[in-house]
Order: sequence, then C-alpha cells, then structure tokens
Amino acid sequence: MNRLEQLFIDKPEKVLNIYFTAGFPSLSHTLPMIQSIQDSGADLVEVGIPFSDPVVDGETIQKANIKALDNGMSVDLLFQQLKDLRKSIHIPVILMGDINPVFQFGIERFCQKCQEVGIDGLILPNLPMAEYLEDFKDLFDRYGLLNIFLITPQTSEERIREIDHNSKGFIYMVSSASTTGSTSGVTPEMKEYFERVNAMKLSNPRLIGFGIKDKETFLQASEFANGAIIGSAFIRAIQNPDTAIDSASEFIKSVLS
Amino acid sequence: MNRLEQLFIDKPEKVLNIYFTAGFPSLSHTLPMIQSIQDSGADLVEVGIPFSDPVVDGETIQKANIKALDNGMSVDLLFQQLKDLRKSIHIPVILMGDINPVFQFGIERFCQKCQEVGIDGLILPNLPMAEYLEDFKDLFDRYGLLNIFLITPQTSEERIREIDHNSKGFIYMVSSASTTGSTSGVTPEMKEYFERVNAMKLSNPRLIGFGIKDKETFLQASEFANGAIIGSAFIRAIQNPDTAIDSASEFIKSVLS
Amino acid sequence: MLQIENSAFAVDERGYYGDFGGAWIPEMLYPNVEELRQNYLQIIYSPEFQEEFNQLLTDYVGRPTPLYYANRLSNEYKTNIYLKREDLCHTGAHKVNNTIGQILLAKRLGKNKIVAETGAGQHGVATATVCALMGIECIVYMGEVDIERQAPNVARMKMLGATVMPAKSGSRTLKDATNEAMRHWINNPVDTHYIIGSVVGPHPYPDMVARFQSVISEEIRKQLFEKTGSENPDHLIACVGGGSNAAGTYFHYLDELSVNIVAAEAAGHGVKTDKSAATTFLGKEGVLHGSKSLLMQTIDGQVIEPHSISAGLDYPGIGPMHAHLWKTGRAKFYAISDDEAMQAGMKLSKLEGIIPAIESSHALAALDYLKAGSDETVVISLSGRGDKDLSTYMKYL
Amino acid sequence: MLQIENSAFAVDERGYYGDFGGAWIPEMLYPNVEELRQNYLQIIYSPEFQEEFNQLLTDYVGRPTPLYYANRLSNEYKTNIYLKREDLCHTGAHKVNNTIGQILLAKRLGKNKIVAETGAGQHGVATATVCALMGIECIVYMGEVDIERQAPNVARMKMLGATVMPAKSGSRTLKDATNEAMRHWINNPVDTHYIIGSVVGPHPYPDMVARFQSVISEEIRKQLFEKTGSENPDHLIACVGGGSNAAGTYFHYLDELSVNIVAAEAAGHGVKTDKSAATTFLGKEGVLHGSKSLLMQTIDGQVIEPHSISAGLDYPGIGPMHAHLWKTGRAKFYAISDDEAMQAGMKLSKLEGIIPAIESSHALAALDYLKAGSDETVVISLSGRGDKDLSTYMKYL
Ligand SMILES: Cc1ncc(COP(=O)(O)O)c(C=O)c1O
Ligand SMILES: Cc1ncc(COP(=O)(O)O)c(C=O)c1O
Repeated sequence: MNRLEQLFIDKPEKVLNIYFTAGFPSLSHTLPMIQSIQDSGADLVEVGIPFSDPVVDGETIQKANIKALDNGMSVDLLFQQLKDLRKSIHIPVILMGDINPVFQFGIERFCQKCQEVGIDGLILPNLPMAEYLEDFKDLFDRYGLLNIFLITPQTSEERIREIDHNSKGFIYMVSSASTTGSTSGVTPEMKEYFERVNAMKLSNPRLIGFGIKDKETFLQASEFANGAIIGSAFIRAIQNPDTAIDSASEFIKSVLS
Repeated sequence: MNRLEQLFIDKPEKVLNIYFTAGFPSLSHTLPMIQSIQDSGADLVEVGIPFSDPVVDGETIQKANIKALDNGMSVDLLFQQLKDLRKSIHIPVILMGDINPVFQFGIERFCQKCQEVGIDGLILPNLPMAEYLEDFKDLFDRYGLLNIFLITPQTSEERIREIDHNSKGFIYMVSSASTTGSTSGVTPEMKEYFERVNAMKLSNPRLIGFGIKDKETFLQASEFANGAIIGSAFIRAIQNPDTAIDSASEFIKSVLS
Repeated sequence: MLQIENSAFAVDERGYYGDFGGAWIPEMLYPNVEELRQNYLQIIYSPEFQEEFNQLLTDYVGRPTPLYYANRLSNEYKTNIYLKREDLCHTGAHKVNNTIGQILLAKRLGKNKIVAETGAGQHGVATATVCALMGIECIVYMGEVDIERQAPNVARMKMLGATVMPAKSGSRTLKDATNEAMRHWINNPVDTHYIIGSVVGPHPYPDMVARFQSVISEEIRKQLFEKTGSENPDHLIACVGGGSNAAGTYFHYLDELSVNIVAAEAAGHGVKTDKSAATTFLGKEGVLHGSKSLLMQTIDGQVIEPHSISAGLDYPGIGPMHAHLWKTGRAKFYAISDDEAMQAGMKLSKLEGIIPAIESSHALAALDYLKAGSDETVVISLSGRGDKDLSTYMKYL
Repeated sequence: MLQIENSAFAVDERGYYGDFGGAWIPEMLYPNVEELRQNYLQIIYSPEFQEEFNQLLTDYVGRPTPLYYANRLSNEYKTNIYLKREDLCHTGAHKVNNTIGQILLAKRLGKNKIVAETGAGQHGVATATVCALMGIECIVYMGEVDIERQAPNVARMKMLGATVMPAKSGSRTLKDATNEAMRHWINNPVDTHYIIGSVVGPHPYPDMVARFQSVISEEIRKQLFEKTGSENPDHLIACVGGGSNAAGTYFHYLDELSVNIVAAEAAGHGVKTDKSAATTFLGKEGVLHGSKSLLMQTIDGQVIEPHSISAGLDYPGIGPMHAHLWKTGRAKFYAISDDEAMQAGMKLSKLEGIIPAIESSHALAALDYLKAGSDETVVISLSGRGDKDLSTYMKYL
C-alpha cells in the first residue's frame, strides 16, 4: 500500500503536511530539509518543484521558486538529490509543481524517477482532471503515484464528488479563493465551506491548505478535516540558509507543541 | 501739390527713402530721427507704426516693432509726437503699418490726424486694392493722402497696370519675393524683373525696397528705378538708443557718399 | 461633398460673411490667393476631384465617422446626446478632412511644397500626413510653447518626414505660428501652397475649409435621420478655435433655424481675467491673418496674447463666418474655462470610455449651460481625441 | 459576426487545435472557465448579443475599418498592398473588438468586475475603455518595464478610471502581467471576469477571442471583393504576439488554401541571440497560462524571458491556434528583428502618412521577405497606430 494511504489509516486526524520548495533556501537543502521535517514530527512532506511562472502561488512561494531556480534547481537535479531519499525518510513524500517542467522532463521518465526515489504522490495544480483521466492516470497508476486534486469553496458539489471518485490519498482543500500565502485565518465563510464538505462524507481524507500558518490555525483547520498543509509560513521561517534546518525544526515543533 | 509728387518732379532719380519704426529705439526718438534723416540728405522718410503681428516684416523690423510697443508707442502717441512735424521737416513723410491699429484708431480720424500733422502718404500693406478703391480712396483723397501700392516679381503685368492706374506718388517695388530684411543684393532674377517693369513705362515713379542695405545696393537699385528704400539695414544701424541719432546720420551719409 | 447655395450665411461674392471676411493680404500673397480664389470652386466640385477626395475620406481617413449615442452621458444630463466621432479620423481629429482637400487642390495647382501653421499639432500632423501620402515636402510652423505642450504631435510630424519650425515670437503659440507660416509663404510664393488649418485667413480660405469640413454635417444629417427619424437635432455644439470643426458641424444646418447652434469658446482662466481666448466675449472687429473678423486686441489695435489650456483654441481671433454667426445671433456662444473643459473631458472619459481632445472638451462643457430637455436631441462635435493631451490631463487627475 | 463551422483549423470539442490548446488551469479557475465554456457560443451568437455587439462596433469602435490601397508602398514593393486599418479603431488597435465582445459577455454572466493583463497597453486601454462604457470596475496588470515604455497608455487607463497594477516579477513584461492577472482572478473568482487580450489562455478563450476578432477577415473579404472582384488575396500578413489580430485576419481564410497566410513574429535582436521573442523559431511544446502551445523555455521547462522592442509582441508563447497553423504548415512564419520592424514603421510613415504600432511594423517588414508578384494582392493587418510608440521611434529617427 502506498505510504500516503497508509498514513491516513494510521493517523486519521491532525495530519501535518509541510510544503517547501526544492533547493530552497540553498541548493543543498532539499534532502536535509525533508529529514528535519520528518524528525520534527510532521506527517507528510510536499516538495515543490520550482517554476519560473507559478500561477497558484503567492509572493512568498514565488520568491522561493526564483531563489531555488537561481540556486540551480531543476527536475533532473531534484531526482539526483532524492536518490537516497528512502534510506532515511519513511514519511510519505509528494512532489508539487507546474506541469510544464514535468512535460519537458518527459512524463513517463518523470513517473519512473518518482518511483525509483520513492515518491508517493503528485500535486500538479494545472493538470486538469479531464486531461489527467485521459492521458496521465494510467501512467501514474503504473508507477504507483497518487494524483492529488484540489477543491476550493467554488467547486460545485457535483465536481467534488467526481474528484472524490477519481482521488486516492487525499483531497487538497484550498481554504479560500486565493493564491497561497494569504493569512486571514479561519473565517466564518471558510467554516461554512468546511462544514459543507464535511457533510458530504467523501471517501477520501482531506487536508486543508492555504492560510494555515501556526499552531492555532492548524488546530482550527484540523477540526474540519484530517489535517492541514503549511507552506508560505514555513517558507518564511526558513529564509536564512545558515539556520534553515534549525528554524524548520523549531517551526514545526511550535505547531505541534 | 502733395510733397511726394513734388519730390519726384524735382528729383526723378536716386531718391533715398529711409524707413524706421516710430518710437524706436527709444520712445522719444521719433521726431529727432526724422530730423536726422532729413538733415543727412535722405529724400523721403517712411515712419513705421509698430504692430504686434507684422506679417510682411522680417526679424529685424519685427523686433523693432516689439521694442517700440514695449516703449509705449501707439497711433495716438505717434500723432502727438508728430504734432510739430512740419515746423522743421520739409521732406515728404509717409506712414507705414498694418491696417488693424488704423482701424482701431478710426479710419477717418486717422486720415484727419495725418493731414493735421502733415503726412503725405500711406503704405498699408494689408489693405488690398479692392478694399481701398471701395472704402478708402475717397477718404484718403479728401485728406490729401497718397496710397502707395506694392508690386512684387509675381505681380502680373495686368495687375501692375491696374496698380499704376490707381497710384499716386510712387509704386513700391518689392525687390524679391520675401519679407523685409533679406540681404541677397541684386540678383539676375531681380534685374530681369526690374527691367521688365521698366519696359512697361508706368506713369508713376518707382522705388525699390527689400534688400537694399548700403551704398552699393542703393546705386544698383537706382539704376532700375527712381530710387530705393532702406529699412532693416537702417534699423540695424540705430539699435543703440544712446548713439541712434548719430548712427542714423552716419549711415545715410555712407549711402549717399 | 454636397454644395449649398443661397444660404443666408454663406460667403458672398466679395469674400464676406456680412461684415466679416475679405482678403486683407499684402501684395506678395495676392497672386497665390487670387489663383486659389479663381479656381477653388471649379476644382473641388469637379467630378474627378470629388472622386479622389471621397475615396481618400473613405479608405484613408475612415469616413463616415460614427454618430454615437452616448448613453451614460445622456443619463447624466437627462437628455439625448449624440457624439460625432471626428476623434476616430485618421490622425485623430477633423483636421485631416481639410488637409486631404487642400493637398489635392495643391497638386492640381501644380504646387510641390506645403507650408502650414499648427497650434495643438493636429493640423500639423494632418498636413504632414497628407504630404507624406503625396510625397510632397512639408514645413510646419509651431509656437515654441505649443511644441512643448503638444510634444507627441511634434514627434509624429517628424516621423512623417515634415520639418517642424519653432515660432519664437510673441506668445509663441498658434497666432505666431500663423505669422511665420504666412511669412514663409511670402518668401516662397511660386511653388508653395499654404494649407491653413481652420476657417481663418484671407478669402477663399474660410469658405474652402468650411466646404471641406462640411462632410461632417452632411454625415450628421444622414446618420441622425437613420437614428431618430429626423435630420435635425435641437442643439448642435462645437468648440471654436479658428472654427473649422464648428463650420463643418454647422454647415448644412445654418439655414435650419430650428436648430440651436452653439459655439464653445475657450475662456482660459475666465473672461474677466487677462488669461483668456474667448474672442466673441473679449474681441472687437479687426484684421488679422488676412481677414476682418473679431479679434482680441488692445485699444491701440495690438493683438492680445490669448490664453487657453487647449493649444488648438489658444488663438485671439475666430473665423469670419463665426463672427457673422455671432453678430447675427444665429449661433449662441459660451465661454468655457480651462477647469470646466478639463472636468468635462474627464467626465466623458469615465462615463463613455472616450478621452476627448481638450479642444473638444470645451464643447462638452457647454452641456452644463445648455439645459437641454429630456425629449431633446443634442449633437456634439467630438473634434479630436485626447492622446496628445494626456500630460495636461494627468495634472488634473 | 459570421459563424464558421467544420473548419480544419477550428477548435475541437475538447478545446484543441490539433495538439495545442486545452484548459490547463488550476481548480480555482475551473468554475469560471467552465461557466464560460458552457455559455460563450450560445451567448455570443444570440441575436440580442449580436445586435448590441454590432451596434457598438459600428457606432463606438468605428467599424468597418477601411481596407486601404497603399499606393506608394505598393510601388515601392512592386505589388498591390492593401492595409486593413485596425489602427482607426477607437483606442487605436484591434484589441477593442475583443474587449467589446467580452464586456458584453461578462455583463450577461453577471460579473461586475474586470481584470486584465496588458503588454503594449493597448489591451489595457481597450479594457479600461469598455469598462468605463459599462460603468464596471477595472483592474489592469502591466509589467513594470512596459509601464515605462508605454507611458501614454498608462495615462489613458488612468483617465478612463482603471487601476493599473504593476507586475514586478520576472521580466516585468506581458508574461508577468498575465501571471498576476490570473492570480488576481484566482483570488476573486466570483464576481470578476478576466478579459484576456489575445488568443491565448485556457479554452474557450482562444476560440472566443478569435471569433470576436473574426470581424476583421469578414470585412476584408467583402471589401477586397468590392475593390478587386475577388474575396481572396494572394498573401495575408499579420503580426503574432499572442495572435489575436492574426487570428481575426486569418479567420475566414483558413480553409481558403490558395491564400498564403503569413505570420510575423518578433525576433528581437535576432533568433540566434538570447534577446528574442520568436516563439515558433525558438519554442517547444509547453504549457503556460492555461494552454498547451509553443513556448520559449529552457531544457528544464522554465519559461525564457523574451525580448522584443514591441511590448505587444514581447511574449514567450503564441496562441494554440497559431501553433497549429505553424505545425500544419498552413501559415508561414517570419522572424522580424527590432531593427527591421523599426525601418518598416518609418517607411510606412514616410510613404503613406500612417504611423503604425511597432507590433504592426513587424507585419509590414515581412514584405521584404515575401517577394510578392506585381500581379499579386497582399493584405496586411495594420493592427494598431503608433502613437504609443513615438518615444521608441524617435530613438531610431
Ligand atoms: C481636436 C481639435 N479640435 C478643435 C480644434 C480647433 O480648431 P477649429 O476651431 O478650427 O476646429 C483643434 C485645433 O488644433 C483641434 O486639434
Ligand atoms: C497594435 C497591436 N498589434 C498587435 C498586438 C499583439 O497582440 P496580438 O498578437 O494578440 O494581436 C498588440 C498587443 O498589444 C498591439 O497593441
């Protein structure tokens, strides 16, 4: 069984998923950062593949993307860095990124590499469901990769059901209509949306992302789903390359304290 | 008989007509300048009424116009300054200027004043012949004012004859197609034009103006007509208010030397 | 181009509109102006000229320009406002209607050089444009002040291959550019045609320019009839600098006495200040640039330097036709201040998505005085677009 | 607006032109894009929409724009050149054909806010214009570099009441403005419509924009027939940034295989330098801004920052329809350098009195490669006027 699926069986609540950008803040940080995230107690790690023109990302992650690219990060290099991932990392790892660098790498080659290094799932926000089902699903299945879909407050009930039907692992609930990095906390509208989705009794676990930034918001979100994802707030905490690993650990511990 | 007509009877050749702007270079120069011009031996003086937007004038005279206006010159003031003109001036005096200040002064009042102070003729370049004949001639005649017409190299033979027919005093031959102040001397084209007009045997005397600037050009022009008019070159010579009267005299003497 | 005859407001045999007009020119210009006078009607109403003129207006200028019902502006003023979209003409103003006509005329008169004056630069651009089109040398005089405040148009003239000559005398605006252009013509009488940009200058210029611009009212009549069932609006508004867009807008309506003809003049800082260009309010009869008309002048007959925020209206006179319309009461004149014009221009931009030339904004501002009824129809000449005026507008934003 | 069906080059059911197109969008945009997809054809071909659209194109935009026989340019190239005068459209470029269509659509979808990206500022102005016309709030994203080099258009947007937001990331040009506009839409999904300015973006944008722009080729067919007796030119040239003026120019000719379809791309300093925007020469298949097309990118799939002297062509991709025309060989692509474009723009100004947008100058420069015969007919899309580009042109004068 895929590590992701196993995770939610073992721990159906308060799952903490940490996002960071590969090659950030320094090129050499990718694997040590995953290690630190695991060691600090997070349940799941989402490694961003940097892209020059990320549309769903807010300013913090955009800047991390640019820094990582300036550092020399690429898909090719990422797989080299993750070669020995599974020697020390046992939590699920998913890759997240724009579809274009994946295209250029070659889809099948990409999947193969993912399997080789031990990736469990993919979040490709601009891979639409229709294209996924038609051209990607078989490949992903063949290489044991779960495709994670997003839903937003504007996603219709019908489409949520469709997404649930086509999902494995978990569903990524975008907390509000926004790019990453907004910091409004859990508003009444979000609550309404979380409860609405809750009431749908989906077959997949759900993690809430966008706007989760600390212990308080993590716990709030966890009330309505199986856990939450922290991205921008984490990136902000690890800006300094000299102290990034310690800062990562501190940050995660403060969320889980 | 009008002084102008008498002049050309008395002196049918090498008539020197000097133009200057009233109130230039200083406001008080008008009458002393006429005196100096007469005393230096010129035969005829043409006093310019300054206008803010003189179209036929080149830069030198434009600037003299502006200086004179800045000095406070006006039609009204001019007539005051010329009140005692005929106490000391016996050569013909003509006024030259744009029609608009004359209009504003009142045409009949203007003619009256001219007669009072002893003006012999008028050059109003933008008073067209048709308007003159219709609305101005009777008045001018009544006040003993001769209207001086211009002809240019482009004036047709037919129109020259018409102008000659309607002229008294003299005809102002503009030497070349130009505003005042051009300094090219007598070119072959001008010669051709002068000779062409000569051959027409007009009933009026002719003075050549525009481009006459010194003894040489004055004598050249005088070969083809009854004399010539010097304007811009004279204005250039009398720029300095402190020495203007002496400079005027010097200039004219050098032309007549 | 439709001809009209026997109008009470047309020019007479002698080149006059009532007391105004004529050809008060020095002898140096007589041959050129006389040649024009003798030939212009015959040439411009020849079928071959008409064909070329109309074809260029259609294919090159983009005529007919629309008559646009301005919905939101109409709501604002509780009346029915149509904008005659001269701003959509090639080069951005009505000026090109005239320059197309004159360049075709100049060709037929055998002229191979063109001189022009310009204020806002629109006439200069329109002249440079038709000269490029015909491969004819072009010199444009423009006041130094205007060169500064209408910089984009200076660049356009240069792109089009014209020589822009700064007029450095007087107020260094339109009046002075006109002086210089006339002097240039005096100095180059044989092969040069002077393309005057408005219904000013010696006869036959005012009449000739008005006829070329009359395509505007010819179109309005047809378009308004299609839209409302009537050829005639209740009110017809145009701004008057020299008055060419106004002449074109009024042309076929002059004898339709039911049409209230409205002219917007530039009051500058106000008619009670010494910074104004509202000729009918401040002017007296006088002669400038070859015609007798109304003229802002001192008691001594010196021309007063006008002021308007709009370079195209910054002129101390108006065309003789307009002086006549004023004197006979056929047209009603309003003096629009700089500020009123700027506000009107910004209002149109925000309500209709059309940025008018500041000149045209004066016409729009007249709406505030007009008090047109909710069942009435108003046609406004939107003489040009405001691209040239952006830096001035920005100061007001 | 004529519909065409069963074209080999039309978009398919899935939103693809051959291999290119689709809707590669994040889930956040799905509801908006899906709503559009389901409704656009039905809305835009409804008689009531068509009436309002056509009326605005006529009375507000000034359509039909002329098809002008450029006599002196034709002599220069020893062929027969017609210019489709989109430069005469209100606001100065073809862009407004699309924004009029989209604003009417947005109203019918109940949206009351508009966001747009802009490069040259023409699309931004055209969007701000229709928003003013309809009284709808408008935000336009524009790269900081473009804000600088197309300053007049920034001023115009402000005059029209739009908010101009600087895009400060990446090359700070069109691509980055598009990123920001998309992010804005993601953040404001409910009452905002995103008016994309070219035939790019997720399906149905490319098809929708092409249909709104197809009025260009619809008019060309009719006008060319009137002038030459044939609907079809031998050559049809347009510049391609995203490709909207090209799409509109080609639309009704795509299946007329006798018509040689020519696209001019911006080569910048040259396709062999790292300062270029010639996508078909330098790009590979990729996904950007919601569709799969050709894209200038590194071996790692990072988008390459393009360069063109023309802000409107300074984009690393092209619309999927054009990628398909390129791949099938239906259109022939030329890469036009900055210098070639500038020379062509100056040539048109001097020969015909028309100052083209630098974008359009790229299309004109293709004449040098075309070698059209003396009995052949060439139609060029003059997509916009050069007023916005004067400061750039002045540097070349
Ligand atoms: C747009 C526009 N409107 C009006 C005018 C004023 O000229 P006229 O009164 O001759 O129409 C100008 C002059 O430059 C102009 O550019
Ligand atoms: C005048 C003009 N032409 C062409 C373009 C390029 O856009 P497209 O390729 O969509 O026609 C632009 C873009 O701003 C433009 O302003």
